[in-house]
Amino acid sequence: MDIFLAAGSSLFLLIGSFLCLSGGLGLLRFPDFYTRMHAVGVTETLATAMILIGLMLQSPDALVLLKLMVILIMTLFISPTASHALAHAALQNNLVPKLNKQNDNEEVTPSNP
Amino acid sequence: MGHYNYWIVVVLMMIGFYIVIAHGNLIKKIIGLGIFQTSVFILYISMANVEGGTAPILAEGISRYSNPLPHVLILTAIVVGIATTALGLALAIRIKQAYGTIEEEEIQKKDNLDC
Amino acid sequence: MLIAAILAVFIVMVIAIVRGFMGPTLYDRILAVNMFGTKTVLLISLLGFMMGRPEFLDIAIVYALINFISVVGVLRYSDSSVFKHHNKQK
Amino acid sequence: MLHTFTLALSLSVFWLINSGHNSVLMLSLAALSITFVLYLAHRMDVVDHESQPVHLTRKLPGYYAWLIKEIILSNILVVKHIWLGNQSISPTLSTIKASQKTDIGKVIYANSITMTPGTITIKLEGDQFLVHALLRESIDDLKKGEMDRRVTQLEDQC
Amino acid sequence: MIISLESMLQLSIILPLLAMLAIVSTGRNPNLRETVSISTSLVVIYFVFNLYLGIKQGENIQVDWWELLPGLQISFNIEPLGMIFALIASFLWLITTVYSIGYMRSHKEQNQTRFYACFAIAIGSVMGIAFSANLFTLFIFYEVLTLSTYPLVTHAGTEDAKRGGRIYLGILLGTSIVFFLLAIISTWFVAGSLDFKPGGVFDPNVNTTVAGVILVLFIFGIGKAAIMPFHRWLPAAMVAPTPVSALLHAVAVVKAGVFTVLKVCVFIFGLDLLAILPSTQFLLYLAGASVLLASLVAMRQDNLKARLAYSTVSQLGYVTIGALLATSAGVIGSSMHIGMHAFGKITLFFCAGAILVAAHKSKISEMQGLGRQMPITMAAFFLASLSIIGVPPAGGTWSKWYLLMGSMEAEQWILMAVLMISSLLNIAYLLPIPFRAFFPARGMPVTDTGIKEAPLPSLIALSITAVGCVILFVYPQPLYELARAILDAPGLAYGK
Amino acid sequence: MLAHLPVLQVIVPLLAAPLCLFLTRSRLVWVFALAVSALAFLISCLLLQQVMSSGTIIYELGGWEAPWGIEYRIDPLNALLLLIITGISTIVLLAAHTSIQQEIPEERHTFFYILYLLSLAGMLGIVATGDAFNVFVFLEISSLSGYALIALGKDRRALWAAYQYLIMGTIGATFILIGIGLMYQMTGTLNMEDLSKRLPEVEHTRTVFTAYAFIIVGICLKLALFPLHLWLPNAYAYAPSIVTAFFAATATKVAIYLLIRFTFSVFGLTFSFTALPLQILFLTLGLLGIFAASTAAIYQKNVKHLFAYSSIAQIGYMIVGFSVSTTTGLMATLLHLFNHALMKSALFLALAAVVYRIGSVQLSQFHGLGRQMPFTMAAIVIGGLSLIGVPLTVGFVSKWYLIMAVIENGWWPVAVLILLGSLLAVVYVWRLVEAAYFKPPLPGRDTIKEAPLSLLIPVWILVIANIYFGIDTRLSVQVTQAASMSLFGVSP
Ligand code: NA
Ligand code: NA
Repeated sequence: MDIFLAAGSSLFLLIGSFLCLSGGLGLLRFPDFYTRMHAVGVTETLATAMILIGLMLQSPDALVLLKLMVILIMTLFISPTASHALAHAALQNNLVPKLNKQNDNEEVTPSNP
Repeated sequence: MGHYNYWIVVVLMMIGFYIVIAHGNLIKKIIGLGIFQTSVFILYISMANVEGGTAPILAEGISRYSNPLPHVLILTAIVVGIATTALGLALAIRIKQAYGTIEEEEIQKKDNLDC
Repeated sequence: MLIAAILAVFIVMVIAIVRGFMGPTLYDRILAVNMFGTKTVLLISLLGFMMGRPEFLDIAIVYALINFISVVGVLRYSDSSVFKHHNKQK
Repeated sequence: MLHTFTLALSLSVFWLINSGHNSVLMLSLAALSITFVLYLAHRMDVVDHESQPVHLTRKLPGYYAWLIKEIILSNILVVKHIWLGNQSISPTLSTIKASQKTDIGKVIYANSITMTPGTITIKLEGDQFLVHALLRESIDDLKKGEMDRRVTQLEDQC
Repeated sequence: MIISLESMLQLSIILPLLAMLAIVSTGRNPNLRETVSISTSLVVIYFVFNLYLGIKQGENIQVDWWELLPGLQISFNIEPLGMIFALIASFLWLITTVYSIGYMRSHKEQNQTRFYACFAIAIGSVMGIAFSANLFTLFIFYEVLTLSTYPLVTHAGTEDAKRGGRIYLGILLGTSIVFFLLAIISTWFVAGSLDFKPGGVFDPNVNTTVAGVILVLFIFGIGKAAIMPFHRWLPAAMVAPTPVSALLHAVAVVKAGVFTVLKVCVFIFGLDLLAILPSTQFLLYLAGASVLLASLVAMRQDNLKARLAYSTVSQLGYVTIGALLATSAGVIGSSMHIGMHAFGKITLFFCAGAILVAAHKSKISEMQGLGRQMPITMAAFFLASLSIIGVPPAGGTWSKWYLLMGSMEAEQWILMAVLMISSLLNIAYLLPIPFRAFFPARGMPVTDTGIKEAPLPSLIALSITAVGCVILFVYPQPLYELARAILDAPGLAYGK
Repeated sequence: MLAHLPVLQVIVPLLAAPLCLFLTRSRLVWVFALAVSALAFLISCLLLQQVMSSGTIIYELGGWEAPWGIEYRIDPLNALLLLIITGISTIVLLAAHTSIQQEIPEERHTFFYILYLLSLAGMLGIVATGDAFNVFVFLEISSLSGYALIALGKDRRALWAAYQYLIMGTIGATFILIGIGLMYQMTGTLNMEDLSKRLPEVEHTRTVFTAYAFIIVGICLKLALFPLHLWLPNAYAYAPSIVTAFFAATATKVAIYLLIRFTFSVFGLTFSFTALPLQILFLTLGLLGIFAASTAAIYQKNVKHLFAYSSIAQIGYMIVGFSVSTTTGLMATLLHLFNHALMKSALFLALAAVVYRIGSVQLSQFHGLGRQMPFTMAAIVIGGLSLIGVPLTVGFVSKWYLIMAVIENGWWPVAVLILLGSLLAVVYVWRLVEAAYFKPPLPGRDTIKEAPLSLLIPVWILVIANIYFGIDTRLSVQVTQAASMSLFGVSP
């Protein structure tokens, strides 16, 4: 049983690490603020979840498990709030997103507050 | 490199101090102040380290801990630091409302006009 | 595998700092700083497990809470013109 | 009263998880602090169905399961495009109509959009959501309205 | 009602201060206000006279109020020198009050209540100075005197008056805080006591350099003695109304200055120590220079009050010289000169005021021929001038004689010459005024301008002081006896 | 109960502060705060009496023995400071209700009293505690509430002044924190008594020297020692008048206390004065402070500014006394600390009365006030005379001892300089007197009346204290002498 837990934990941690690094890459290479937010979203949802689940599989007792779950839930609750507010503030202050040129004509352009 | 912790402390302290002195923006000054304070927290915490000791949280099977007292002290100091930052930011906002700016030079200019 | 995860999180944190320096807008910096904070929570948790001190999770929770409060704190004023000023400077 | 109870319960659980102690002194301190928080919450007038959406409890797990699936899929999609590079993405800004009636329903919908990587709700005005997406297809998916329907269904339960 | 001498001593200080309150509260009714002034001064004279009789009978009158710091007491004691000062001051306060009533009313001055109130405080502090048993007590009253006379100097309220007031206050407070206080603290530090003691408080083997420096600090610090170069306040204070000038130049302020110098020389240093201090000689020459220079400056003044002011600077130099000579004749001469000069100079100022009130003239060049219209005033002026110069039949003769004796005794030939030359200069700047008044230069049109003598109270006042000058010549005995008793143990052995 | 006085001294105002929240009406809060402050004053009186009769009081917080627990330690120096702080606080509070009605909006009154009590508790804590880290905590409690109090000022410049003070104050406090940390590192203790025993063993190390330097610089910032005084004038000038009166009399005094405590008790006299060239440094800075600040005071147009600069100058006097480092010198410093608290609280409280009536403290607005507000202006004049050091006021007593101390050391030129400094005080005080008494009232000012009794009574209590303690010096001299001697380890 232990060996399965350890293997599962490693797998989750590995996936989490990969997602995390991917998000980091996106943060570096995406063209503007709004697109970078999506990359960060990766690191804050699935990547975090994978790493924390990996740890949960290693947890020595129930309390630790519960704590890890608390952290996970908190992260999942906080990050969309933060992302939304940040994006809102950015748009509010006239930070114009770089949009796909093909779609420009048919899409809504942000109205100034 | 034997005392690398001190070097970190000193560098952070200098950075913080420099920001406080050199920047005219009130928010940046507060950030500088935060860095300055944090450097001292690091000083205390690194000083509490005991060779081979782990974090001073009581647990079974562990006999060697870092000195807990500085940690406790710094917890207090952090609270104080947060209170300072909060008050500083609140003041900055009130200043912004009253002066219309948070740049030191402009505030001083407006004060001189008042006189 | 723990070490690999720690490394990955650490690298992402470095990337966050890089993005924080590069900007170019204020929002990029806030985004980077915020991400740095959430990754710190992960890092603390991972380090706790690596050092055999799952008690560190308490710290991680506190850190997550502080993160949340600071985000709310910053956003509380995100509408105020404090930010506008910076935007213009860019 | 129900809301007070659920709040007390969740606070107690949170306290127990964090503390791990169960001596009489500690527990009475816990009771004291929870009572104090409840008092404050009442004073601030935040104990209501908005902060404690207990009425959604029955249907919520099913929705969460679906949402987790969506999150996993969208994560994979975004990661794929991160590695494919900037040529592969098509950032889009678009307005989406929400069919929820209550505030809490709209918030759940907006947050669900934001939680799935690749899309972010930027602004809520009435039933119009301004959404930024990494890919054009994500917007199209949203416009198909499956998520909207599920959230509205959630809302209908009460 | 029997009042003990101790109580009289305290009352003579406290009464004027209480009178100040009464004056302020009766300010609305000028007649009542001035009745308060005059009756208080009468009571004070009564007390002082009784005290005089007391010490004549050999009573030792000592009052201790309280100890401010360990060894630093506020206490009072009467010895002959203080008695001289108290007698002169209390008597001349009465006269000046009478004179002021005539002067102030006919001039329709503003703020008369403030004037009389400050006047009362000034006299109270003069009494305090006269009866101080130690330097500390004296210093307190010295400062009170400065502060209470400031509103008098700036009485007119004009910019000129304020400028004069600033110089007055600046120099007096400045010298007293920087030098006088330092000298007092140094004395306390070196000698361990501030009490006025016959023979001085310093150890006979004290380091003469240190004691010499302290003496210099004292002489510079007692700005009210107006030794050059700290004399500027006196001419600056000329802007004050004439009764104030009388008070400043004859009664209260300058006399408090030279009195303090004498007290310090005799009772802090002691004549024996004083004679061997290296700085005494330097200070003597400084005082001599002050005497001569001030006389020379006085000659060039056309404004009568300015001329009198510089004359005062010069005469104060005489007193200082007498004290520094460190001989018994010098001390006798200088303490008598306090009284003689007081009577002479107050008369001269009263005359100047009378001329200003009656003839609206302040320039000497305009006073030719005035003797016809104001014969009493000009006669008084003449008598007082004689007293200042030091020739019979005026009291100044005696004091100047003893001063000359003192300088001879000390073999200070140069100073002796200075004193004599200065007396000649006195003649040159004082006598021509009454002379030209009665015998105007040829070519001066003598027209009847309708000028009459000054109001009666003023006229009475100046006549009394002028007669006083003569009486002091004829009957100097009481003053002389007091002066002689100074060098004996104070309060004791007097009259034996 | 009596045995718990040391801790009650701090706890009472500290706990009372949040209780203010439950009192709804401004007047009620005021009465409560006043009662608390008066109780604190009573406690400090009892403590002083206890210390003077039976020596140092040691109180172990929660029964934990030092150096493990926190120890409260009251010796004559502490008792004197506690007495000054609580006494001034009480009298100033007496006037608070009337004064803040004009200067602070009604809805912030409760807030004001909470901050006031917190600040009071902080200062009392700094003085009462025997634990170095506790000093830092209480320092921050009093400072933080202080910044907020200053920011309550009417003028928008109050905000800017509070901000600047916050920056400087925090840097100072952090410096102190660094010093305390380094001391702890070298000795493993935070108890000041313990520190003083263990520091000599390691006093040759660079770390101890660094600790000392940080602490001194930190304290000097809080102290507003020239040239680190830049935060003070505006903070004093734009704070609500009551706050100025309270702080001018107490805040810098507490910093002086810390300076004395750390140099004399913790580090020890020999180390302190050899590690840094403290004597020449403080003598120079003290004298420079006296002259620079007094000269600046002469040119001020705002009377609060004027007295603020005068405060910086007076700090110079205290520092000169400190630099003499003899029992007399220290006694002079302590005496001046006591006396200056009386002077400045009287002066600033009188200014509060002026603000109450004419809403301004510009010198040009003082014309003719001597007639219109005779009792207020008389109070200012007497306070000014005390500042100059005229005999029969407290100012004379401290200057006397200061000059004695300087002369004892043979520093004659310094004595002359100190006296010359007093002359500058004459000039700035006299500018005020001239304006109030020798200038005609401004047009349209005929209706100005004397300040209400609720302001005049506290002002005159302080003025009479200025005279009373200038005449009856037994209390102040005895206590400061005992304090100074115990600091030098001389038995009285
Ligand atoms: Na999304
Ligand atoms: Na998202």
